[in-house]
Amino acid sequence: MSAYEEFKVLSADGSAGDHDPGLSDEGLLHCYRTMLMVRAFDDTAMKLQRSGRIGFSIPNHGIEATQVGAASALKPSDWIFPSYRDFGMPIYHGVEVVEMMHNMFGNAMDSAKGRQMPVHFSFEDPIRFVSISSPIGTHIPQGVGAAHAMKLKGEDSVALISFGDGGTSSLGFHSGLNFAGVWKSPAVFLCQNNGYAISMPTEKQTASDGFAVKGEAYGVPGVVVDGNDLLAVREVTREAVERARAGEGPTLIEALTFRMGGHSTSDDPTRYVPEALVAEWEKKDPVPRFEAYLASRGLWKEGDREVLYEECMAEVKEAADVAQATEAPSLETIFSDVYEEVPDHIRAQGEAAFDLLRRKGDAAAGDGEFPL
Amino acid sequence: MSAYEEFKVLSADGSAGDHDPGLSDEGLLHCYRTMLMVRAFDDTAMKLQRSGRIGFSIPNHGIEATQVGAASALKPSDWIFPSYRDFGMPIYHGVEVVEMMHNMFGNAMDSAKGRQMPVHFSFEDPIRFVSISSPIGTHIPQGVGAAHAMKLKGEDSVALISFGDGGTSSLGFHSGLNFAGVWKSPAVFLCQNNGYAISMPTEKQTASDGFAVKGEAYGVPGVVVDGNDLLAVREVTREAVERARAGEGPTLIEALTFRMGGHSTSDDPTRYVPEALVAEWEKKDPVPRFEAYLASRGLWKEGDREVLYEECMAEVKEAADVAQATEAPSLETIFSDVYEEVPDHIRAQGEAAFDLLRRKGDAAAGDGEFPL
Amino acid sequence: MANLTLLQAVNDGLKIAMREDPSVLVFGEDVGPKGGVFLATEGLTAEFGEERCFDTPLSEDGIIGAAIGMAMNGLRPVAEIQFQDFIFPAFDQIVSEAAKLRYRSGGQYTAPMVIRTPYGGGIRGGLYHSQSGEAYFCHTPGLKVVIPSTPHDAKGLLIASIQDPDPVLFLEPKALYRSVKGEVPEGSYSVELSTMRTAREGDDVTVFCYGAMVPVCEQAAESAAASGISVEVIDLRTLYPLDEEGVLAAARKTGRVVNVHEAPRFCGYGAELSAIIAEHAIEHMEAPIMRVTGFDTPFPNTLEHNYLPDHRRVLDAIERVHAF
Amino acid sequence: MANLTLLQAVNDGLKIAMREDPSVLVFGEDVGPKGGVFLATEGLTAEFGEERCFDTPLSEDGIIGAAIGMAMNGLRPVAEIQFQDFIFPAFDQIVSEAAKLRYRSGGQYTAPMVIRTPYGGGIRGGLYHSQSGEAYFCHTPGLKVVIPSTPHDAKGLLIASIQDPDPVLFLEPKALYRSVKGEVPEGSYSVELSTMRTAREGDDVTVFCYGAMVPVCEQAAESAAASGISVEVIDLRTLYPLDEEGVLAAARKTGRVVNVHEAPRFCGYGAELSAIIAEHAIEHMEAPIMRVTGFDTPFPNTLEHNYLPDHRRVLDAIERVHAF
Ligand SMILES: Cc1ncc(C[n+]2csc(CCOP(=O)(O)OP(=O)(O)O)c2C)c(N)n1
Ligand SMILES: Cc1ncc(C[n+]2csc(CCOP(=O)(O)OP(=O)(O)O)c2C)c(N)n1
Ligand SMILES: [Mg+2]
Ligand SMILES: [Mg+2]
Repeated sequence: MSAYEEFKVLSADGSAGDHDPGLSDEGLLHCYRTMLMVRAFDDTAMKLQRSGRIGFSIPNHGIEATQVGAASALKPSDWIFPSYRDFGMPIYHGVEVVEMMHNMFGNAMDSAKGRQMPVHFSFEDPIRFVSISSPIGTHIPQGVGAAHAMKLKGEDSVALISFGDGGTSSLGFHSGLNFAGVWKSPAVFLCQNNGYAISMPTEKQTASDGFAVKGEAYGVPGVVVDGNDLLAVREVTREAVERARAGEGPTLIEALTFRMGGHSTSDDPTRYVPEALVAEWEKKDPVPRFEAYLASRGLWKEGDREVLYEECMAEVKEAADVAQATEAPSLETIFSDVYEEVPDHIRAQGEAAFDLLRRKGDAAAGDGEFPL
Repeated sequence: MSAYEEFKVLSADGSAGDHDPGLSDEGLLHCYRTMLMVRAFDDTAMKLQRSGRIGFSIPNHGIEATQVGAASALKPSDWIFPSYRDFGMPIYHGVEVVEMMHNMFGNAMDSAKGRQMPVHFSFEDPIRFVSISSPIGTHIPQGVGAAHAMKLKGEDSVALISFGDGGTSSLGFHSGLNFAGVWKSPAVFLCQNNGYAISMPTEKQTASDGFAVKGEAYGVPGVVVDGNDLLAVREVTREAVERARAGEGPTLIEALTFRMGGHSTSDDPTRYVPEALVAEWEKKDPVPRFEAYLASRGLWKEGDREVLYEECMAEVKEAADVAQATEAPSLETIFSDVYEEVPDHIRAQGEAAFDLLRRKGDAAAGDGEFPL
Repeated sequence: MANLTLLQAVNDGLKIAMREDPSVLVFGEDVGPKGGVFLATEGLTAEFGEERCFDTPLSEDGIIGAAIGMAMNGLRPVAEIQFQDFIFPAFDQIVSEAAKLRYRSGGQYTAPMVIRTPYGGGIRGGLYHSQSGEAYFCHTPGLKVVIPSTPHDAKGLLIASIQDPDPVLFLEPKALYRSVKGEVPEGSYSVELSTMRTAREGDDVTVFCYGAMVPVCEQAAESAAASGISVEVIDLRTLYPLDEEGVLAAARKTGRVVNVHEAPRFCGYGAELSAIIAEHAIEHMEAPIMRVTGFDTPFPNTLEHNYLPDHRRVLDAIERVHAF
Repeated sequence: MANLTLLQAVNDGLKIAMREDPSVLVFGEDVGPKGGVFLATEGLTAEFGEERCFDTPLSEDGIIGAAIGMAMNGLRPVAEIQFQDFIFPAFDQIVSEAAKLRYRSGGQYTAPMVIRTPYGGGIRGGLYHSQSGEAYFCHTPGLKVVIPSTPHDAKGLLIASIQDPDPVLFLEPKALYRSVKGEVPEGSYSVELSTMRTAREGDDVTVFCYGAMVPVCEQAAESAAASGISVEVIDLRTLYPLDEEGVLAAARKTGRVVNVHEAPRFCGYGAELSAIIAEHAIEHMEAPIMRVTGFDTPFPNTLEHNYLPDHRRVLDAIERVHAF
């Protein structure tokens, strides 16, 4: 048994006792709508991939409450150092889904200029959602560095650094938490324990008793929360954010949730996830759980979900159409942004590429299939 | 206060209660002699460096009991993955000091063929003391791999993996302990907390409550021991070794000790170590403490130390003279052992070097001074 | 003989090596029950058990570090890095440790092991699932670097690498995993390391290449032949240690050389080929030694087909050196 | 003007940069109260306080990762890696992150930062305190790689690097730390990146070099002059991005080229110089393009003077290309 008790707010019937979520009705409904939007985005992305319109996506089903609950504890001046599975965070903070779709299609409007794979978002506005990197864990010490800068500059901001259970084995986890502990950085570490790292169940990942305990190795207090309980995640994140803002240092949050789909569109989870486990977690779906709570506050009734989901779907589909209709990035984007100024040798390579294009026509796009 | 109580056997007056060290009188005296030999080797190496006969050494003063106590718990079929400060381990197991001196002089008889800096020993016999590498922590997962191989091959051996307080921040510590935890490897991790990593006191190294607790992040039990108490270190190491041999998995031992000298011959510790701290630890010198115990068993009397130290000194000085008189490695040693067989391009480079030597004479040895 | 994809040939090579030598182990992220993200290790856990083919935690440093320790202690580890782009957390273990262990211990300790990893572009993987890092490793004495381009060589070189007494980085061109098929002998055989293969004979221009660039260069050679230029295509197969005499002989044969790779140009592998030739055969050169490579930028996603050298670009260089 | 060692010039450059810009921070292992193992950061904590010059835990990954985050958030970190040999745990942060952040975020996030680290041989440091890893980083688009060889340039290039909007790896030739002295202007000045310096003019042979090889090549040039060979010595100063036009002009001037560095030859930096010349100026070459480099082995200890290129070896190559 873990020494860390799982923090929960919502009971199965949706009651939250006298818990004050610190959100208006509008705020609660925004959380709800964000979860449905994530689901709509996710469902659409899967279909777009299956039909060959985009190359890749990452399922989000089942983990929406963790993302939205955590994001809801942040101010726009805070920074998010996200994982690739954190669709809900930018949506919560007001990034337009069409911006995200531009990334999924890697088109000329994509903030990453079509350089990254789908789901590798980067946003500056309305919140810093730092450019996602594929290598696992590298963003953890970076988030600590950004947080340390906040402290040195006297900013009232925090860095939320999000990663998976597998991410705790990375080098960045070790150095990031250690530095944050020594520096008492205004950082909040969110470990989304969703049961698997691709095909690896957590017991193959580490022999520790859960992930929150790993904070003790760095003098960083740990807390375990029910990741499918939006209000509980929001609450522990708020407390961690408050501690951070008050100069009391970092916190490691372990959110217990479950990846209901495969690792990605390229993965077949039936090869390694027991059916019974999926069935068990299906019962803990964060959306109906939050609905019960909303209903208990008179904010939700049977049928609302379908209506809202349809609205979200309409928006997402429209965004997908817009993104698909948007042209590909220009050839020039291969050569820019390597440095602030384009050095001579890169300029020469770009010119040679344009020259070849003029003389021999365009290169043929390949149709490589992404396996992961 | 740490949750880990510091394990001790020897009281200040040398009594050990009813503790059974599991060693004959001869065995106890071997431990004692090894500590004095380390001290003689250390003192000699410092003088050799100061007088310019060798380029570099690493002080061992103050930490002898940790090394010897731990080494004494091993069988010759076990493997040691050492740190550069572990002079006592090979000496305990019967490596001749002249072998070690060959390394300090980097001569033709050095097992590393003069390729490594001083104190970077490598021995196969009478115990596997694996070639020391300068990069901190890289040997930790290697030791775990070797231990895993022991398990897979059904060997009754363990790997003792030794590193410093600073070493716990390395990547190898994180991956090594994590793998060992998951694999239940027959590995014993010995963290020699000697107060400093070069100039960095432990509180700048980590905010955790000591180092033993770091094991919890990996499901590896931790234990804290008085590192200046030879019998205590021997006892906890024996227990850890027994657990490992019994298939019960790894242990993390934190030995509390103190580096009485500088980090190396190039370091001036007075820049950063408070005098009072040195004075405090001087009182805990492991040698007189063990002498009091030996005396309580009638194995030691006033004056023995001087006699024995002189014997050791004579042996070490003789070894230094032999090593200094031994020729330098041949030019050929630059080109061999990169691969099992010398590839053509390296052979060609070697031939060109010999050719140049014939035509233009020998290169002039530089006199670079090592700063660290 | 069986007609296999390159991926199947790798899988077959692993199985043969494991059957032949009980000390051969396979491990890495998701290589066990899932069979690896590309399915290169499919069926190994089933046939050899969890003790000989197993998953590891998400730490490349741990994977390679542990492999070194196992190799020191008598096993023959074959470690998988899921994508070559993710090898960098293990860079220290590879460059500082595996490559230098034999040397620094005067031969007392050695690390005979294989690191298998898919590399290169062609699957729309963007910056982090497309890189070609061979030059980093070829600048590291103590390592061997092997890249097959055919199913036959994939199996034979892999078996040779596993039997080799030194650490071998075995880079698998993921673009070719399923796109090439070829005859592969049953059972065990090996292709000697540090030998190159003449993929196509020719007299006018020599093209040096490896991995997924081999079929690209063959296609360019085919087009060149149509306009009367006879191109020799050399598949280097082992990049390090390189058969330098073989390279020089092939360069001298035509006096016109094009070096092709996916990795960025600057300090890329092609530079070494050019330099060897410019040092030892410059007097035989009748044209500039040209390079066709990835651009000196990170690897893009949507426009990867413009980033990767294709037969148009290779052909253009062939025509230039021919016309010089 | 003051007459300073290269080490003092580095120290002075750091102080000037910190005085000029309050967002400049210095950190790394032992750089605080101890002043760094070479004393390059001596006095910084005293003058600027612990907030601006501080020690970090023993993790290069953490040092560089944190530096990237600070740089993203408006600071100008100058991170020290104690020896370049210990940069490899941070290789992933440097190569995958610092180098690619601007590109992958479409310019939204950037990492203007400097990584300072002593490199090269000459202090009897053996395998792990002597390496020259510049080629690894010069093969990494998005990084800049700078190496001074004089006190004047050390300070001016360091200030320019700190002001640069992109990540710069600043490699300090530790063999020259205390062995060279020179006039260094007081106050702030910068030496423009990607410009090279003619260390010695000459007409017969061009030698390209950098770092601690510059005085070695100057000495060889001096000896060559005695036997009537006029040698031009080019100190490249910025290795990446390189002033390729400058290199080509200098190569064409004499038609005889020797490239010198300490790092191993294979896939070393000299290969790129040879390749650039062989691609764009081969018709001007009157001799093989030669390389004088460290051997393709790890770095030994006792025999480091035989491993490192010295004036004898450089002179021998000069004589060979001259006699060709
Ligand atoms: C350094 C590195 N190694 C391997 C991978 C391949 N990989 C991508 S995601 C993943 C699993 C991550 O699991 P977890 O951290 O639990 O996050 P989740 O996918 O469950 O959200 C792996 C191994 C990678 N991206 N980076
Ligand atoms: C990866 C790496 N970074 C930095 C260094 C330089 N260095 C050598 S010893 C040392 C301190 C080690 O401290 P600790 O682990 O406590 O061992 P101790 O010297 O106290 O025995 C450092 C930073 C190194 N050798 N390797
Ligand atoms: Mg997970
Ligand atoms: Mg220490």
